[in-house]
Amino acid sequence: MPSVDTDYSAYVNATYLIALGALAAALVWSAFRLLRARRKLDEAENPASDPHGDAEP
Amino acid sequence: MVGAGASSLVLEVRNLAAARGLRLLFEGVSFEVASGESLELRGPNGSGKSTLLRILAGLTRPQAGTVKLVGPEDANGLHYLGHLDAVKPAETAGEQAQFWARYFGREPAVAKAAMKRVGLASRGAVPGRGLSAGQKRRLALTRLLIEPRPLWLLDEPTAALDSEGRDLVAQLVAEHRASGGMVIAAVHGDGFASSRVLDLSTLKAKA
Amino acid sequence: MSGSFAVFARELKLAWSGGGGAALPVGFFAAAASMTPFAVGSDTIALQTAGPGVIWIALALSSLLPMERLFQADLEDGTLDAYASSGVGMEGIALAKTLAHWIATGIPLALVSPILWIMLQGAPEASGLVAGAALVGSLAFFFFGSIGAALAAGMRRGGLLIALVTLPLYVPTMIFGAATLDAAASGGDWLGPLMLTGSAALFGIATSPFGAAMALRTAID
Amino acid sequence: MAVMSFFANPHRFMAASKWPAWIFTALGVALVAFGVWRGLLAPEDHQQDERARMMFVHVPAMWLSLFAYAFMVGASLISFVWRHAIADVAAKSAAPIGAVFTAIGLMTGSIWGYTTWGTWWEWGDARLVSVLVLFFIYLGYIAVWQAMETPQKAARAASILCLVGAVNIPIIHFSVEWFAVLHQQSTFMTTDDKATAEFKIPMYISALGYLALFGGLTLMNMRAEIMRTRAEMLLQRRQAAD
Repeated sequence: MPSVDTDYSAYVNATYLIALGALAAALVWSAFRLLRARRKLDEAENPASDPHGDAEP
Repeated sequence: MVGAGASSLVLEVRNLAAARGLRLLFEGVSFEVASGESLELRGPNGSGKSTLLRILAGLTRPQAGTVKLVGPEDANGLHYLGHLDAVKPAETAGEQAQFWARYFGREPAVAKAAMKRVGLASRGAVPGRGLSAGQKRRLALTRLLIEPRPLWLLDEPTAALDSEGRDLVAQLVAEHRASGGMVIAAVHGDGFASSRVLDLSTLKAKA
Repeated sequence: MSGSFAVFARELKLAWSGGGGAALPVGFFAAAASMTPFAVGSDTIALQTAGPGVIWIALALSSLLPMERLFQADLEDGTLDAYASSGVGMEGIALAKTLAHWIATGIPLALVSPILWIMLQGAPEASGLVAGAALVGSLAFFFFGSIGAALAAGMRRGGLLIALVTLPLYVPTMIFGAATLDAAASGGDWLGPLMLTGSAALFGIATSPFGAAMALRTAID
Repeated sequence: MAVMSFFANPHRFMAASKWPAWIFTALGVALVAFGVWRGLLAPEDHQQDERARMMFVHVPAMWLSLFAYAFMVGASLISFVWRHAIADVAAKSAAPIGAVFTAIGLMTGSIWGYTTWGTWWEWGDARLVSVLVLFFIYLGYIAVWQAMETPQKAARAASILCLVGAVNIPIIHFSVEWFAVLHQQSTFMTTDDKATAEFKIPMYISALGYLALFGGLTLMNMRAEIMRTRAEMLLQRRQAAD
């Protein structure tokens, strides 16, 4: 059992790093997915760029 | 052939809609089929004939609409014969007919009679993998005879059958209708005598 | 009900004859368990501590092995369509098929387990208990596995997915089963854990057919 | 309402969810930031053991991993009974977020465990172990969504797995707890009782922050999911029309 008075700040910081890092990653990932989906939808809804709508999505 | 009370049966279908994946196949399909009638489903491949049959058989869930079998007979009195013949490669043809007889709680003799009726009497000992496509289709037809049920749903019943087989199907359908049964079949080419037609290609799914 | 009994009889015959019946799972079970000495070391103490656990892990995995083919074959040849449209409840069909496959494969697995137990320096007099616990445990593994099998039937390569979906459901049976063997090895009270393993199995039998039936209806859709 | 018609005009939901998605996310970020400040940067005012600081990130994550799964169970029930497409989208969107919270809970719990029991993983702790099993159920759920061809089939299979998982979670928890007793391992993880009152308030705030983030991110994923499905539908329809 590690004794009480040793310095745990390294471990405490590690937990915060992991938690905030994971949450930040989830945020960025969700935002990025939203962006890609919006672009895909805009392209599908108004295929102005190619009249016959045969461009790859 | 069919239960006495079958004469007053009606299949009611009200504004049915179906989709394959995200693509709408058809919508607003309504019709009725009464005892003794047969309905032919026509239309190009992919127009939803098989999907419609599977919905009527209760296998596929429609996007909208209702299917009701109205009449004294219990509600799920139907046989569904799809593209696949449900033939096990390891079991012999005779064993499989016997299985379906036991499955429906019928006497073994009924299975033997059904095998004879579809022309497989001499093929009883042949294992499933040894049967030709036509023979497998005939084995599937025995299910219709082993357990009499008012509504037959047949998906291209004559596929893989020779001319004699096609006559057999026509005969079975005629007898079934004569005894008050109903038939709905997806067909290409010649259909059955005096039956109505539902062409799915004209009901192209509205955008 | 006649429908489910007929399916049960047919499945038993097919599972036994076609595909060598239990040979493959039993072979895998023996091979997996026999890897232990190479991994843990061959001295008696190491094997006796690791033995019970390894036997149960191997039992779980070899029960999982035949699960992929449980419903796949019937789905592919149209038999499942015929069953589903005939009005016979899919719950009864799932129960009948799982039970038949358990008899054809689960029982042989349980009968082999004492041999592996003794090979891993287990006390020979506990063989009966080992077989009994494996019998009950494999029942639970098969029934919980049937849900995964039904889910995977509707997919292209569902094998691995069955494992990922099913293994969490195996945890209780694993804990109680291995505890039974621990107690057997140390001469402690093995009845308690065995009863708990039994309860896990009964829970599996009671609930899994409903889960599997729902999944089968989805696979047929 | 049939799946088709929902994706054909999801405007009502899309309009309704546009602002809440951003508000929840922003609120979540703010509250979590406060939690971090309170937990990490606040001056050490009394002889409180430093390790308790980890509670601000670990405990809310454990709560959220369970809350997310409960949300998915609710959505799966609605999807299963009323067959409403929005419920499938909600459950599918919540799963990855729930999995992230579970991963955070497990990792921070392991570090906390090391500073307390000296081992990186404590099989004796029933809560930690049953959350690990929950994590595998999350992975299985997400995998089922990827494995099916059509969205409707995937939705049905996923909701079945979610409900089966839900039935088994209490049993798994009980058996893990029983396992811990059997193996006489220390099972205490006294996060709540040890944490004094003035710790609890910030912890609840930080938990609220996690909850708001969960809401915001799930809504964002739902909007993305609806847009992508609608785009695919339009593309398929246009190909069919040509």
